[in-house]
Amino acid sequence: MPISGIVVSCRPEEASGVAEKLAGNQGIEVHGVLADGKIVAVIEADTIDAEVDLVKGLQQMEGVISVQLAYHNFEDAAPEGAHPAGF
Amino acid sequence: MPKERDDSGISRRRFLKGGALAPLALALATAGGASVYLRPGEAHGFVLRPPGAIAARRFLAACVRCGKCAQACPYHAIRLQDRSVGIGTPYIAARQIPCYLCPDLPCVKACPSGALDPKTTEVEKVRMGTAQIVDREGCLSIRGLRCEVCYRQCPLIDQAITLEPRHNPRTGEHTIMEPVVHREKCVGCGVCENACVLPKPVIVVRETVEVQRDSYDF
Amino acid sequence: MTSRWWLPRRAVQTGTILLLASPVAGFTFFSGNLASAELAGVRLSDPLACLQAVIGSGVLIPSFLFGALLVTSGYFVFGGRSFCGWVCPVGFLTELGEKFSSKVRRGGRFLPLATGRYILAAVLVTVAATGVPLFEVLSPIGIMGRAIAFASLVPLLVPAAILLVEGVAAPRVWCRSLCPLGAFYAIIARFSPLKVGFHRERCTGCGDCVAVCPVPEVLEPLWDQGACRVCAGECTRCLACLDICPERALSVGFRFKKEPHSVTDVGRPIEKSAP
Amino acid sequence: MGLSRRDFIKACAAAAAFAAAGASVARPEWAEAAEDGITWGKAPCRYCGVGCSVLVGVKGGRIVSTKGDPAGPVNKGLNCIKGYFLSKALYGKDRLTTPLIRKGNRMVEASWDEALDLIAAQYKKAIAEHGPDSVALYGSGQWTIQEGYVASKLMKGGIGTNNLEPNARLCMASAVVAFMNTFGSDEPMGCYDDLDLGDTYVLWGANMAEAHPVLFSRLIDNKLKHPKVKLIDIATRRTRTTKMADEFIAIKPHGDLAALNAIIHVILRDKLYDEAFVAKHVSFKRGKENAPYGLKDKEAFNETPADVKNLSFEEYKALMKPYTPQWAQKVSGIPAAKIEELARVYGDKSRKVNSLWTMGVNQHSRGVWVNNLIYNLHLLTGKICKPGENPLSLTGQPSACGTAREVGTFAHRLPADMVVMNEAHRKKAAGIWGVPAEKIPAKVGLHTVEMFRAIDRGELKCIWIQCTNPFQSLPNLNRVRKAAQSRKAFIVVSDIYPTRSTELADVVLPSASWVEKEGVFGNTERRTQQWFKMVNAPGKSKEDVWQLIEFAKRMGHGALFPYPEKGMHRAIFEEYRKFTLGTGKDLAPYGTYAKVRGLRWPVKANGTETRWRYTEADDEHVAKGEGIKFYKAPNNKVSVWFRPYEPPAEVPDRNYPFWFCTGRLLEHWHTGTMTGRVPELRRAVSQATVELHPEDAKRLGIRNRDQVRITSRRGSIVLTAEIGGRGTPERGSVFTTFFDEKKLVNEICIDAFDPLSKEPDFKKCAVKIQKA
Repeated sequence: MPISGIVVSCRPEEASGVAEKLAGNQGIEVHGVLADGKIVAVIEADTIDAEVDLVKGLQQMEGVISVQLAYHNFEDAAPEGAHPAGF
Repeated sequence: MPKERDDSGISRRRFLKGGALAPLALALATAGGASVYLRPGEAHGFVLRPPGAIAARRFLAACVRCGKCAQACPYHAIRLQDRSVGIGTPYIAARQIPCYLCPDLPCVKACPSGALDPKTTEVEKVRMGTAQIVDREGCLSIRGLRCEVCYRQCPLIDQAITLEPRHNPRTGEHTIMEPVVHREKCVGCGVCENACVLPKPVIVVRETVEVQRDSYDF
Repeated sequence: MTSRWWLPRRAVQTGTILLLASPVAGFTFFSGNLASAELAGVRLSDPLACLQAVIGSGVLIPSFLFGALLVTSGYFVFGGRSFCGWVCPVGFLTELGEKFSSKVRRGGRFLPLATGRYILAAVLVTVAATGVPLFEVLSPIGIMGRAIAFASLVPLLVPAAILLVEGVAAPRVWCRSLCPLGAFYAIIARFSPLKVGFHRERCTGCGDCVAVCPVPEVLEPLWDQGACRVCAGECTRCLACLDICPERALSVGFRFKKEPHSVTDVGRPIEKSAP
Repeated sequence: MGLSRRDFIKACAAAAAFAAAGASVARPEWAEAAEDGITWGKAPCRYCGVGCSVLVGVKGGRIVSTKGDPAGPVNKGLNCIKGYFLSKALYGKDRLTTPLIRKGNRMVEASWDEALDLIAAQYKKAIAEHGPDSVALYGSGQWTIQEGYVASKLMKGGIGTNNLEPNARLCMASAVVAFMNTFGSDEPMGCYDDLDLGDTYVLWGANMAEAHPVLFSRLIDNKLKHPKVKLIDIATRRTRTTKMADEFIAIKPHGDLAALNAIIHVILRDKLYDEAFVAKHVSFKRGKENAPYGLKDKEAFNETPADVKNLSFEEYKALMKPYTPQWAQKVSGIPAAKIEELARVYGDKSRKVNSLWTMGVNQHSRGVWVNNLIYNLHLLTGKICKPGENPLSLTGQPSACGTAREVGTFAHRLPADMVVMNEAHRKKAAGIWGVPAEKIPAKVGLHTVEMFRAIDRGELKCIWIQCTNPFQSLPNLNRVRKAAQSRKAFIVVSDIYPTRSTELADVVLPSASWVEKEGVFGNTERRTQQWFKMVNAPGKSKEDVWQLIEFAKRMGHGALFPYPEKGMHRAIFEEYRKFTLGTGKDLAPYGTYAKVRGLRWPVKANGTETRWRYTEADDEHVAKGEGIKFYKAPNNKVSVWFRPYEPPAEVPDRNYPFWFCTGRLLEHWHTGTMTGRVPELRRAVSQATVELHPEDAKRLGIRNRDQVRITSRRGSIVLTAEIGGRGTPERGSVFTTFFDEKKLVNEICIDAFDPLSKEPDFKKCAVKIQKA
């Protein structure tokens, strides 16, 4: 299940409004709104395609300047770099 | 001259007994032998032969299994198969000890029968096999980690294996340095397979690829 | 006083094993095994292995052929199957095996000696047809050689099977009747100059020589046809008969007179004496 | 904290997003997410100075997994291959688990009390008979900040000797001195962000591709994204870095001193300098010249303020006149036209130029001078203290910056840029430590090379070595090892595995490593990173801080360390932090570091980090409107030093015709104590090899993988030849790595050192090469 960390850039004065709208969407968790108009959020979708659609949707949203992907996880199995240690 | 020897000729009874038992024994021996020898094994798949080995089928015939190539190898990289039709023939278990491509190819020089082609004199022209990255998802370098051990250990670094850098979209600010094998240069020595740090090497030597195809895609 | 040929023979047999093992100990004067070797810079090859490799692969290396011819001529001089009696580690092994098996008597006659020839023919036909060097694949001689030089122990199952079959059912069947290499050398041996001679005038007819001979058939003409030397290719020149004979009625050498037909009782040609 | 795997990924995603948004907010529970009973904690990587963050998975009291921390700002979830196998470095079969005491030729197991009592008795005896300067403590840039701080307080404030050195003396002491004499404050003004923002990178003797793997990957990404970005590799050896560089410029060993002067010559000649910047920020100086190489014992050379002559810009220009590119071509091997070109690269106002260097410049018998000259380039052209254009000295140890430099575990230093020679500094330190000011001696202690020479001379009676392996890593190793073998001093070694140093010790103490203890590291870019203890150390192993404090108690200095058992690391750090506040090296409270993936000091009043120092854009210590202000330098003016060319200590000749250079490789780290225990890394690279130029090899009849004997005036060693492999030295020079404990390559190295920084030159000496 893809999980991504995103940074949504907005004009500072519109940030809180956008954040509220974002939080209303299913699969989006808003983690914080920064003073310079950046919203930190985590999105979750069933497939990568669905996730891409979600991000595209956000980009079309009023007040949103850009959406930047900061972290992307698309694996469910062993975490990156994980290995049994010590033997 | 005494005549009372009983083993001077073959008695009828003995002959019959022998005639009945012998095929039985032979059949038993064959069955036993076959179970040991003709097990489907390495001989049926790709076997990494020493440098200069002629085509697989002819090699099996031409090799007299004398082991001189193995004795000539300074790294003890050449071992002898101990089962199936390839019994006694030399091979290289690259994961244990790869071929380090001695410039004077002592193994080829040692071969009496031409199973290792005596015309092989340049290590760069050796074609034991071709390295392949068999598990792209598993390869640490392709996952963006700075590993590339196979590349740096390759005796034909920057020729047989090169690094192809590309942007790592997952972190957004690092480079994926992907090792790419070039079939026209790879001699198949197995040093990469030996060096791979993963429990199951993701780069292994397979049959020599004569035709160059590009399976390398982003 | 009888002769003591067993001593040099055991020495040569042991020496062969030591030679095969010498690379393990780090010596460099010898490499390879009985299929092909290099001794003090001289390349030697088993002629049958060479034949199979050449037929099977179509690859011919002159030095390889030369090494095979060298070995062939050597065994021609000393009597081809002297390889079996003096050099072959399998021969050595089965001889030792006999010592531990009270049931087995020397010279058990299980299959006719001639079987080896047919096996040899079969091997060569298979090699030509399939390219699989059949005898090199199965050869217990190669297996033992590699076991000594490379400690590849799993294939030792084959010589072990031979020992088992011989010990339980068919004494000496491998060396006498089955080994194609033995059969190959037997063909050369027929014409070789070194032979065991028989001095009828000294023979008391005790039969010890026949009892000790691993291939008693070869001595039969001496009894049956009054021959004065052992002509059959199957004689391994083990010289056990010389050692055992209390009257020194047997000897070994290069020059024996041709068969004195006059002394033969029946006058049958000697050639047919070999089975 | 019961986080599910999914929550954990989400936490990572959010943390990464925060980092990308430029905010260093992180919730503590993200560091601990539970999955299959695995508890995850954050820690910086144990190896090089890059300072990657890793997540450490612990289950059943054992580390079961490590992985790059996606929230780590340096590495964003990536690692190099050493970092990937980090946990295995702790679980080698031969971990030391109990104290050992030498009985004749045998090492006998002992209790901690026996061992520590013995050490204290030996130290007391030596101090009573020969004074406090007859004992020493030799530490490490791999010490945690707490360990370094306790060591400094114990030696300088307790025992009363400055005989305290870190192995960082062998690593970046030259950079330290140059930072101090140029800027008045140690450590860089820039940070790793410059690697993303600049467009021109000049590498001076640095094989970043192997020595700073993840950072190099970041630099190359900048190059991939922006076609304008240019990477120029100036080196004596073609490396993996060369392969990815746009341009390789071969330079003769020691030629950097000439080439840099010639570049400055052209910049001055062609007026490529930034006149306004120079007028506002720069003062010109000439130091003491004709410096020795430290080859004789006790050879003293110091550049006191009395030795320094102030110059006018015109005088400086006149002094630089003779350093023409034509002259430099002869000395450095760089064509004159190329030198002119480099000058124009530095002088190009449209280019954001960064200089990067590491051991090629620092391990240099004129290392400080070369550092100075690189700063000169940036100071004359004004390419400094701006995002994307800075000089950056890369470090090699996880806390060379944090422990060796910031805490000041050198023989002449005190915490936060202070020095023992300065009375005010001593007073401040003594005040914080609660000891009388006279307690801290003003006399500079023995620097590393002299420290071990003093063992040979019989002057140093006791030495305690922690967290490093000097009997493999010191230059002219034969002398040092022979001295130790003849038991001229009482040697204590604390380590986690048997090493070439423990074999010479009288007492071997088992240490806790990395996440077996709590600690703080400081990396190249001033980033201070904290981690908690996650697993117990095996057997009776104890962390170095505990060892030092227990020893201090037995020495009668227990009162100096009144830390509570619980929260000891916090208490030590908070005490140390007092040194930093208000100095421009301000650290955040300990609790902050526990939450974040490190912060770059000076940490601002609002708790955020500083990426670029000395600039009003980012540094709180510079008022708005001041632009750039070098507030730590005298009169706020940084120094441009005139540093002439002087030849190296040993030059190839008829008998020893080759240059010899040592270095690092990606798969192993330092002396291989840790990476040598990782089977995968041993499989990848099992032994040290010697690299030769193909033409040299051909001439000598040496083929790839032949055995080659290398002989210098100091020692001889046989290595396997590597020709046309990962690195190719220039004609007339050979290169090898020093990680292999079976091959003590440092027996070859000369113990010449920089007279100012006392850092030995591991990169140049004369050898002969024979086929073995």
